[in-house]
Amino acid sequence: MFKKTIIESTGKSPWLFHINAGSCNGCDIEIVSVLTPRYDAERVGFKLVGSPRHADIAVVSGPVTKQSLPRVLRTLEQIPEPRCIVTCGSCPQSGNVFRDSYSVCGPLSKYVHVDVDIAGCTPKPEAIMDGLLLAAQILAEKKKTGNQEATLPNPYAPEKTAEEAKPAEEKTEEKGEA
Amino acid sequence: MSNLLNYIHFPIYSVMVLFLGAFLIVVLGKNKFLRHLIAVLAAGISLACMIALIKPVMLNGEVIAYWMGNRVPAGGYAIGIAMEVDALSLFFGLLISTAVFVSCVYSVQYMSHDENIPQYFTLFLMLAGGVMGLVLSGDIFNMFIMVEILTFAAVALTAFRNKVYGALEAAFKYLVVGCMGSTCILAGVIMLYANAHTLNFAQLSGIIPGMMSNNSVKIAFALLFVGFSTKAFIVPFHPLAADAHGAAPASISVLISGVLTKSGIYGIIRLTYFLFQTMGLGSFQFLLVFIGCVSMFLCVTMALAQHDFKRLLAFHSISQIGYVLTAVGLYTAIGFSAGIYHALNHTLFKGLLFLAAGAVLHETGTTNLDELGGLSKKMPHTTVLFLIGAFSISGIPPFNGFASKWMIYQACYEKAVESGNIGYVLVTVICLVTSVLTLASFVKVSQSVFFGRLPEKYENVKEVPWGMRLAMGMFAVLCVITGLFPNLVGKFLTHPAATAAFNANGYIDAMMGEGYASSALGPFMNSAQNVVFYEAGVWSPVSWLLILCIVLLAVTIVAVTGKYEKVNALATGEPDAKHALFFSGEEAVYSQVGGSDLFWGFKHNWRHYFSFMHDLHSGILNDYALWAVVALSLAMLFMLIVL
Amino acid sequence: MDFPFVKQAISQLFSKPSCDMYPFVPIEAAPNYRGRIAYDPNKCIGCGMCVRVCAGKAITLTRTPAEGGENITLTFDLGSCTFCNTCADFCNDNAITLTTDYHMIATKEEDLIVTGTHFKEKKKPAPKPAAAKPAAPAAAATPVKAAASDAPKAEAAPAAEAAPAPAVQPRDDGKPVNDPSKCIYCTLCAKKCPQEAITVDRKAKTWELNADDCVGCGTCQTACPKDAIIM
Amino acid sequence: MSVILNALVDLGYILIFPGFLFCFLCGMLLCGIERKIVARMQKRVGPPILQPLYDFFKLCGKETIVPTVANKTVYLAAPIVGLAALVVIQLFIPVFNFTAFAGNADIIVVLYLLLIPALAEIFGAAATGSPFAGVGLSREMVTIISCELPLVLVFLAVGKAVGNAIGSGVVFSLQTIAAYQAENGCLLFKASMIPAAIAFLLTIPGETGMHPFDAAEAETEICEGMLAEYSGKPLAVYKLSHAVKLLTLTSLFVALFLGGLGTGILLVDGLITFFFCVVVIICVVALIDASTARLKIEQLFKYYWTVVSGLAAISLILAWFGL
Repeated sequence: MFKKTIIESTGKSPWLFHINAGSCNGCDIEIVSVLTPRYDAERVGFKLVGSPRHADIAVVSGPVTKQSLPRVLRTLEQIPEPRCIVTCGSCPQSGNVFRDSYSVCGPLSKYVHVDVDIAGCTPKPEAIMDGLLLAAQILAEKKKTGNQEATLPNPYAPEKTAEEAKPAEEKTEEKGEA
Repeated sequence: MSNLLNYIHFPIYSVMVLFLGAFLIVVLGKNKFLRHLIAVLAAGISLACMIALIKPVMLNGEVIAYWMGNRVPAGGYAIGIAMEVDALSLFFGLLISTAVFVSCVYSVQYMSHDENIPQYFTLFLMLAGGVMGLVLSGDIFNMFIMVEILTFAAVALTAFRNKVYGALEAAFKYLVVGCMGSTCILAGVIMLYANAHTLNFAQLSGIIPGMMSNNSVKIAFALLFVGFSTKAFIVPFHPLAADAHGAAPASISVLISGVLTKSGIYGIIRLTYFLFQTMGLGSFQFLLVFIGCVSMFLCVTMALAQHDFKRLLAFHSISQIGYVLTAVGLYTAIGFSAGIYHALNHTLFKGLLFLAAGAVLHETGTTNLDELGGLSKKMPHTTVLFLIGAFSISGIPPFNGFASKWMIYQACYEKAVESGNIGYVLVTVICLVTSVLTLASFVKVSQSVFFGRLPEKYENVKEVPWGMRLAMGMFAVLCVITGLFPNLVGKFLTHPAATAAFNANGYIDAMMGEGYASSALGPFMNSAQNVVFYEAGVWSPVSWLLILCIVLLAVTIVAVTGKYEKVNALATGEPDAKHALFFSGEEAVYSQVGGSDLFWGFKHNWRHYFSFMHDLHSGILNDYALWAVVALSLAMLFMLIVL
Repeated sequence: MDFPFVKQAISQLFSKPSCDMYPFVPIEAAPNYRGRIAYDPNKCIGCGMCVRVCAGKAITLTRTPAEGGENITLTFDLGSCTFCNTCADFCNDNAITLTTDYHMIATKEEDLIVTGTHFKEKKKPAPKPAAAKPAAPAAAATPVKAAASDAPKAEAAPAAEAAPAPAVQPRDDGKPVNDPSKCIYCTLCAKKCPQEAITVDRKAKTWELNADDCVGCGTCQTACPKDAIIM
Repeated sequence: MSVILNALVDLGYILIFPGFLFCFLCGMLLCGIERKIVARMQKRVGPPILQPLYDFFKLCGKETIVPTVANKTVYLAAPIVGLAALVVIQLFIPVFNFTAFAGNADIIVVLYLLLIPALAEIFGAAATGSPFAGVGLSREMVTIISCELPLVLVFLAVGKAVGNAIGSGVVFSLQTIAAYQAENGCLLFKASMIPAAIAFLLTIPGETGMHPFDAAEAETEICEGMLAEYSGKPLAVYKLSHAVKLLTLTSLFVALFLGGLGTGILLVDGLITFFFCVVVIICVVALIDASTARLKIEQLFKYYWTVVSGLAAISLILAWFGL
């Protein structure tokens, strides 16, 4: 009976759960700095929680190492629907400088559908804030449509000026719509 | 035939039926069905007689004086052996026969694992008969004999499972200190007889108060007082109870903690309120309240440090006896009725808890808190019944523990205001803090036995047989009823008993004929207080429960209808990562937080106290015997100085 | 029992919160903040220096032959870039600059790819290509980031020191291969291998490799006295 | 006819004014204000006031995962029983000598009723079987023990102070206390009552598990402690009962110490009580929350049984000698 309020408030109170998949702690301190007075993520409802059961958004940092892979996947599995997975920093997206090491199991997107990637080798707290806000909107979108793979157009996607970027643009456009 | 069924004979029926049952079981005990039938029948008849007596004795206030062999007192001297049932002894009789009946029903199926069961039931009925005899008898020597019977029956039953580790040793300890207590009572009875040349309780209560200045009477009082406190396991004698309960079968622990301790308390009440009538002295009230508070606080902290389920329950029963003693020691009308109301509640919820412990022992074979866990999934009924007992003992509002504990606080605080001495406020505070510590220890038990993780070796544990659950159900139903209707319990049981307690003259006249008490006791009329009872404070549990149910309904409706999406992810049974416990990423292995790793904060702050207590309770018989002797000498010293 | 920060707490209660309301008040990064890469294909001469110095192997260079020359496309994968600005320093034609745009959020792969192509025509076809066209020195390992570009297979070992055509071709997944002509089957490599992936039988003179155990760490290559192992 | 009427009125009390709806909204508002004030004290902007409502509805929309090893019935029933008991306590607390259910309230009863929500949480945690929850419930029980002593002393002191004034020895019933305050002003201004008021204020964060005393739900050390395995609707109900408990305790403080003559109109009285609650929250609970770090469980126990109980004992002794 509160369907509309539930959808609205899903977007307004996203709780974060931070998973360190072997990170160099650069991104970890950036994530926590988002909650400090200067950037204060709490004013839009973000809160760092201690257990995946309470979490909505899982923030993964670090190149998913062989040791941490099963643990990360199990923790992500334990987060109740609707959930978003955000990778912070470029390590989880590609393994960055650790890419070809024998103990890194490659990007997180190989195992799990990643909703938002925040690039940057320690992305700026504002960038993390953008990513999390986008993730919060995606969360609300998932709650509304009920499908866990829902996604939103990315407001920060680079506008391609060169002409060969144009086809890429259309291609991404309609793929987004599909 | 008609006068055989007249209620005047019921007291002797209820005692003799039990002894007759014991004898019959020895004769026909081999046949399983017959044995169980006789045992349950005997306990049932004795309970029925007690219930039948409620109307005449409780409501009409009549005191039954029953002379054996119809030898009525001649020339002012009571020769024959008498049975006297006034409201107070009927109250304790009722309490005891309910516990005996329920425990008998429970032990029919509980003892199925053991062998030589006929001996068990004979001893069981002997113990029951002994306690009923003690409570209903009007002759002090007869009380001593009954004390002897119940002590030996209890010792034999403690050692019944002699293969259990520590059973023989516990029984031996109980035997030694128990016999010290009995000999003290015997010595006291002999000194009384020497002074008053009579054994009849009523006549003694007429004569003795007049001779209080005589030293031998003071010594007799000290001896009797210490004798009965050994039976009630009060502070210096409490380690016996812990060992005895630890080893005895659960149905016997119900009797020991529910019934034997109450007989000790009954003895002390009879001594102080009737025989020596010393309750009027402020210092004597202070003695009882002091002993009550010490045993209350000491035993609850000891209970918190226990590793074994039944030892923990044993320490709790002594701490609850401390409550009863404190309330009785206040010597106010509401105090006394609160005290015996708590005694009734204690028998009910302690019986329930011991039966639950027995059920756990029956199924898993151990009561060690560190090894058990998660039994609620396998034994749901026992868990619910245990929770009712746990909530009652820790005084959670709708249950009976709360009603009586709350009356005790009222009584303590009013006594403090009326007597103007701030010590009683401290007593109220100790009572409240002990109640929270009781709650803490039962949270510890429920987490380490019923909730938490189920160890592998108890995978195939299943529910206890129906007979045991029926017995536990009886206690649980009684717990809830006495909790919800304190005013009914007050009207029928506790207030008549309290009026009887304060009316020593009525007791004496009933036995020795009209006017005897006023003539003998003339100068020493202790102020039979105008026993006024007011509903202590503003609280009606039934209306509270009604409101709670309405709000519960409202909350569940909100919780259920807001079903925006189906709760699709309820555990479907097969363990997958999503429904496994969160181990910060690791595989969810078995790890139970229970037993002694709880309440670190509290234990750390009290570590010096706990280490001192640990050394004090050494478990060596010589120490306990030494404590008994020291207690006796202190009691004598106190009586000589104070009285 | 002192409450250390009570004074600050009370005074801060009445002062303005020191919080720059980010999403509603846009904030510029510091002047020379190393943010998103901007690539100007026209300035690029396709030398491939940036590919070689990139720590995160974020840059891939592909040459697609087109009539009269070839199209050289460089793709920068921001998802694998450490923003260390080394590529911009080494690019002597300043084709790569790191802008101060820090909004690098992506919901799809393409959002983090910066790419650019330029056409480079060739005067005349070189005479018989004795040596392979000095293409950009092959990156040490083929880039895992396949993306659109199909990086050419790593060039064969430079012709200089390969006297006879090497009988044994190195495997493509960088795992060791044994050259039977040189191998004396001293089993040193088998002993040194951390994963015990190599089994050597001295009598039967056989050398096999268990591919999935091997992690390609190269210890066997360094241990081999006769350099019989090629990675 | 009148039976149905006052049954309806009673139902109204239960569900609307001091009952469920009032608790729900005011509890959430109070919690929101508290979080905002704490943020402002740390120079942060802080969440919107309605943030707890957003949290509640979001959690309602989430999926509920019941662990396989958990005991399902207790797992689902515990939060509901806790919340129901809390709302019932709120019914007994007088709002300027108006009480929804007159013949039912007594300080010692309220003291024991406050145990039920805490027990609901403990047995909820025990039912999940998770080791984090086990450590959490052991700490919660120690917190309850440590908060019990000061509360007892405060209630006895108040009972004695009012008893002296009325001359009837001791008074435990909340109605008489409210009536006494209606005639001769708040209890706070009596000399003996000031240490008791301070002690009660220091116990409120402990009893509700607010920041410095939240060893039981330490999200960093033991992953949300008792609520480690809760998600979705049961978790929403637990968060709601935390907020309502904050409201209950502050309104109990207002009823005991800031009584006085109400305006008689139900709604205005309610608003005034709520305003007093907010003031109490701001100047004490939020201040302690913002300026201190989390105490270890044994420090918490030692703090409550020495400092706070000492204060309460002083006031009891003062009240005893008739100040």
